[in-house]
Amino acid sequence: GGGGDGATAQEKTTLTVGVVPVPSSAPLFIAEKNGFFKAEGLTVKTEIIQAPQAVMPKILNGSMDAFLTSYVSLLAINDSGAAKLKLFQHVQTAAPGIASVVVPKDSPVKSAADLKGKTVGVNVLRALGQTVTNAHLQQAGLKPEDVKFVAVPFADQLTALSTKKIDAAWLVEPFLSAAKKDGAVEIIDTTSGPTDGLPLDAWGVSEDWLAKNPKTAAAFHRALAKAQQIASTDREAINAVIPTYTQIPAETAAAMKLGQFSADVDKGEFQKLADLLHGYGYLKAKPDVTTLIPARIG
Amino acid sequence: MTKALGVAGVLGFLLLLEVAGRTGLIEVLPPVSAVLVTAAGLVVDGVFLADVGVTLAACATGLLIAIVTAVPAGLLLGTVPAVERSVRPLVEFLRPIPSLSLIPLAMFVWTDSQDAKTALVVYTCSWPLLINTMYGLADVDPVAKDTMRGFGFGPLAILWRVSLPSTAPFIATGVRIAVSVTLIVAVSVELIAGGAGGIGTFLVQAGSANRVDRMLAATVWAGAIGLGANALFTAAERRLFGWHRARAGEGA
Amino acid sequence: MLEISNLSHVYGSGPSAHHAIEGLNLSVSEGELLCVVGPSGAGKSTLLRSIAGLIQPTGGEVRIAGELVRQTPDNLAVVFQDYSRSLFPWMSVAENVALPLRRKDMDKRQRRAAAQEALESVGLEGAGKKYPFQLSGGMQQRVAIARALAYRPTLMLMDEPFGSVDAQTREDLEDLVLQVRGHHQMTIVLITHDIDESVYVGDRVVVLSKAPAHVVGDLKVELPSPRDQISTREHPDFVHLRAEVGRLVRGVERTHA
Amino acid sequence: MLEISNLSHVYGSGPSAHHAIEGLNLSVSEGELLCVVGPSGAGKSTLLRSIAGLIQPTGGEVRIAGELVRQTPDNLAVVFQDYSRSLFPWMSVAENVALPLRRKDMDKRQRRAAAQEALESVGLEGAGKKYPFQLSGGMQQRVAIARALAYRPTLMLMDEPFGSVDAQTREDLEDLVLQVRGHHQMTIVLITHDIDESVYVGDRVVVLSKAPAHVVGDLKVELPSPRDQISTREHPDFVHLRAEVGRLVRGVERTHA
Amino acid sequence: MIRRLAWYWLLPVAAIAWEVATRSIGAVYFPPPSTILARMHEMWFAGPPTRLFLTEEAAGDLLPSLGRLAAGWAVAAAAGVALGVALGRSRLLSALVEPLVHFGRSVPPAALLPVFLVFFRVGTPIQLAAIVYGVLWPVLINAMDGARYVDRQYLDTAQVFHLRRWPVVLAAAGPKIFAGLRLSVALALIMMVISELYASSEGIGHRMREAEGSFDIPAMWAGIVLLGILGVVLNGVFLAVERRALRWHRGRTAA
Ligand SMILES: Nc1ncnc2c1ncn2[C@@H]1O[C@H](COP(=O)(O)OP(=O)(O)OP(=O)(O)O)[C@@H](O)[C@H]1O
Ligand SMILES: Nc1ncnc2c1ncn2[C@@H]1O[C@H](COP(=O)(O)OP(=O)(O)OP(=O)(O)O)[C@@H](O)[C@H]1O
Ligand SMILES: [Mg+2]
Ligand SMILES: [Mg+2]
Repeated sequence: GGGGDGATAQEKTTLTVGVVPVPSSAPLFIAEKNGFFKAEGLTVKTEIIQAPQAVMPKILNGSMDAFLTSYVSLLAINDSGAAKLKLFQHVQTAAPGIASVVVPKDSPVKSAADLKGKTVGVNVLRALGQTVTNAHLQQAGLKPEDVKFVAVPFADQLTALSTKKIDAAWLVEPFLSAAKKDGAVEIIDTTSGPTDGLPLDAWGVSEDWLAKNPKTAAAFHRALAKAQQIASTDREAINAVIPTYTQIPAETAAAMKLGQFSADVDKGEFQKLADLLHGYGYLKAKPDVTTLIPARIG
Repeated sequence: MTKALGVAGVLGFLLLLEVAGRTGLIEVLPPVSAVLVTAAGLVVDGVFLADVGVTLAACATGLLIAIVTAVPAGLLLGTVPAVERSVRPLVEFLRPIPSLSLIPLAMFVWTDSQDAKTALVVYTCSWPLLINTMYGLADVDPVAKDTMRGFGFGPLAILWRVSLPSTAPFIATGVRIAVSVTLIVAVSVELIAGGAGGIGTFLVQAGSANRVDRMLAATVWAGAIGLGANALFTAAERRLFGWHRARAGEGA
Repeated sequence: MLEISNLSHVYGSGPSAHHAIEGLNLSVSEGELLCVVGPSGAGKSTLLRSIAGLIQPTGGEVRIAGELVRQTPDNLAVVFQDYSRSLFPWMSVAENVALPLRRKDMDKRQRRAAAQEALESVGLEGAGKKYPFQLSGGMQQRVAIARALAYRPTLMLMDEPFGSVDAQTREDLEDLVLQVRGHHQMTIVLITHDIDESVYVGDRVVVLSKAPAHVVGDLKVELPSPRDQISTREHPDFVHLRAEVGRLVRGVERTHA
Repeated sequence: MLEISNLSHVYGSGPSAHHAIEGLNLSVSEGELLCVVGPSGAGKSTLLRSIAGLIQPTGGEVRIAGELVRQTPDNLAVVFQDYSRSLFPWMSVAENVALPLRRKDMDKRQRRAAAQEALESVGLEGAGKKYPFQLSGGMQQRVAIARALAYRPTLMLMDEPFGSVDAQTREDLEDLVLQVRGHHQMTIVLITHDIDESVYVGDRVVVLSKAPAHVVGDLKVELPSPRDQISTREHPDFVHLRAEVGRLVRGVERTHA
Repeated sequence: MIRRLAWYWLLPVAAIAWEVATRSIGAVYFPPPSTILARMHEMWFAGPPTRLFLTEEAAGDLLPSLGRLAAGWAVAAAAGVALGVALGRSRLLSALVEPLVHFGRSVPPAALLPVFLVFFRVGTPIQLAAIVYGVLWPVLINAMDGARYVDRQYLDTAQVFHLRRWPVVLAAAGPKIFAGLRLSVALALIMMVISELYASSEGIGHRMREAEGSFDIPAMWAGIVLLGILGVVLNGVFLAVERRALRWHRGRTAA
């Protein structure tokens, strides 16, 4: 990175980035910790967000530059036509054992097939959880309509589950381990089999922003990519930053099962995800994912 | 005496919860004692204190703006029937719109998250102030108003010297309702839209990390802050409206 | 000074309408002290509220110094029958008395002094700092009187101002009103139920009929001035007038009852 | 029936404390009609509130039929000085009067009839359906009297019950009270500022001093029964007693003023 | 009737101004009212005449929501008035419980979800609980303040005649209680929406959340406008009831 000369020509040097307080945001903090942003002449401010949908107004009015997003949200937002988003930097790919459907201790539900007519909690409706669960339900011979999905924040699902206020829950780490420790039984590993290797999350920006700030984008991307490189090879680096921006204690962070951090997204898997979403009717149009990936940044 | 009873009430409630937790009635949540220990720990947590500061700043500014706009508006609506009848449908149209549904709009209009939050606080806590002011005005003793008119005071003087003071207890109730509303709105907005800090973002962080004890501890603090604010406003009310208490047969 | 012609007032409308006053004519000249007596529920307070511009007559008109009363005229003071509710509970007694003086060209010190003086004149020198609810009924009534007196209006309307005070205080207050009237050019309309009182303080006594009220008697009181509680009440004219007013009042009661 | 011994009442505490009553002794026997007179602000209403158990005396005690008054005793009715605020504005006049009768063993029809009868006795037969604010001051006061009368208490406390009505109505009400007292065994304590009235209706007249109140005079009224507005008032004993009470009241005013 | 409707002139005027403003500015988040109305029609009111023009979606969204609203409001209003009056009149009770009340009402209902989840099943029960919890407080506080400061003369009168205190306290506190209830009607609508944000699969709030998530901004606005209309209607009903209940009050205080 040629930080010094870039800085003088950059469109803006202070960026506001929406981060979700989960391990996927780690690369940004690795970059910050290692001074990659500073080297590019950038100052990065973070705001905690839950999901990009909630901060779309900020992205549209230009008060937020980039944000961590799931691929599902990225597709959904583009599909809605409210904004044109671009994939800026891939972060994490699914690996078996990081997201599962679980049921309470002595639940009569033993397998995917038993879920017929039951209530399943997911964090957000018509998103990743519902999509990957549907894929497995179909494998077990059920239709998506056979199960009633309700939206409950992850943390609250544990309570709902152990007091049997819902029949099953789709959980990710660290909630999954906590549920299992509590006696919950995993009935579907939703990131294995047909859904193994799906892309999970990434940094996103708006097309507009990319067009208006090519130099800044390039500088920001260089820094992020460098950190992504570290994250994909050095688990310790991730463990070290997690407690700095989340409330996950260091021991838990070290013990958490994570997906694959890699430099680039597998376009085939990305398209597969898009097709699944479209197949369940969560997207109106069948997207071509290559249009979401910018040819080059900067 | 009253304070001791209040403390006893709170302690009794906590004890009840603790027993319920220990005996397995609500085993899934961390026991009250654990939550309280965590809550106590947060007092020395600089990050949490900063979050509290961010939330309170939005609450205080929002409440202030709401008071200086909604109370005069209530006075206007309460004294000029024609205005009231014309504006009422609009007010009733706006009131039931949840501030949470307006978050996207506020964030679109105000580029700064804190400003957007403050705007939503103003929007929400204006209603109790407005409504209570209007009902207070309807409760003013007509003999008192006639007395002022008899001395030739104009409508404004009557408003200022009779209607306002005798409406004051109603307004005070409105303010006390509004105080906790500000807190609820600010935290909820942070919870949904996030931001650079605040009790709500703290809750988001704790939630994403599955730290239920910290979530509950922060919730306890939200309640405690509301309790403190109420005590503050009640004390102010006592000072300002001593006449009201003394004249009325206060609860025996 | 005050001209009331063909005044009518109807409360409510439709079948439940209540005719409180009907076709009442009355005029009061400058500086006069007019006493109004009449049965309970006749319409005396209604008449007073019409003069004060607090209600709009449904018929006829009220003129003060030639001008039609639409709003409350200037330089008017009213002592309400319901005195306890006409004192502001959020103000101390002294503040209550000083309040109307804000309309006068007085600074704070002057207002306070005037209030204190008025309170003294009604025998409440020590009560200024108290709140109205801390006073007895009679004391509250005297505060209301003090407030009106301190204001030094050109027209003063008093609705049973001495109903709640003891006999001795009542006499003192009657004399106080006479004395204030003498010092400061003031026209006074005083409603009372006490026939003796009406003759003692009045320059003229008007007797109203039962509702709907109109004037059934109008007597000029020509007793020597200054009046005095002992000698005036012993004056043969006083005894005669009192009997006359009494007859009129009783006549009203009989004919309509 | 009623025994008051060494009663004291202090409002507030500290330097602003106000001694309203101090060391007051009084006893009223069954069926007696006691009139209490005394200067404005003496402590008459305070005394009445102590008897009714509305305030706890700060010293001494009140006993009714031998029992210490801690709470409001049964079969008691009060006509408050501040009558306008003692009527419930959310009820019609008839409902106001009928309300206390719920405690009696009466069905709805009986209650309504009793209320109507009481209203008639005070000359308000047509006002039952109205709300209190639709009545004149004197009419409101009569509603309060009607409410107390309809209740038929064994002890009735009246605080200046006739202060707002005209002379004729006042006489009628005085006679009404005397008549009701005769029919239904009733003990009555009546506070008044009218010295003539106290002698006319009372079996006994008690004169209170200025605050802190205590008894400075206690006169038995022995006038022929039944009393009559014309002949009783012309009776030499009446004239004598009236002068006596007047002297006592004036004496109080002078010595303490 | 016509005269009363005439007072609603401000609504169409505001709508037209809004239309003009949004059309000229053209911001994504502010679609013109005509677009919103078209969307509302399409979503809810394009049904067959046999079903009062309600679409299936309307029946599925509006009816459960309104049912919960009514039930939740009724429970909260009754409990709020009863508790508030009790707290206002009993010094002991208020000393014991008031701190908890002020604590409780400052806690955001959203943050209490985990606690609710312990006691109520996901779906209607938990939503009802959330509505009751949110609506309770203003009713309670107003009733408490109203009951606490009842004119002493009324109480003395009641005491002397050994009347039950409650009716007197309730009536005297009536204006303040109604202020709280009026606040609570709109609040119940709000809580209805909030309660459907989480753990629900139907209802107006759920639909609004969905619209927001999929950036169907006209649909989001459709929800907002529908809430507004419901607010106007419910308030009209409320005022009619209040006019009867506080008839004495209006007559007395109308100068
Ligand atoms: N709530 C109160 N707080 C303090 N002082 C009071 C209170 N009520 C009455 N007082 C004082 O106690 C004294 C006696 O009052 P009370 O009402 O008994 O007088 P009263 O004899 O009934 O007079 P009146 O004839 O004017 O009605 C008065 O001086 C009054 O100022
Ligand atoms: N607000 C009102 N609404 C309806 N009727 C009313 C209203 N105010 C007074 N009235 C009626 O008008 C009549 C006259 O009332 P007003 O108060 O003038 O009588 P008053 O002569 O002052 O009697 P009092 O000597 O008893 O005070 C009464 O019969 C009363 O019932
Ligand atoms: Mg009158
Ligand atoms: Mg008294």
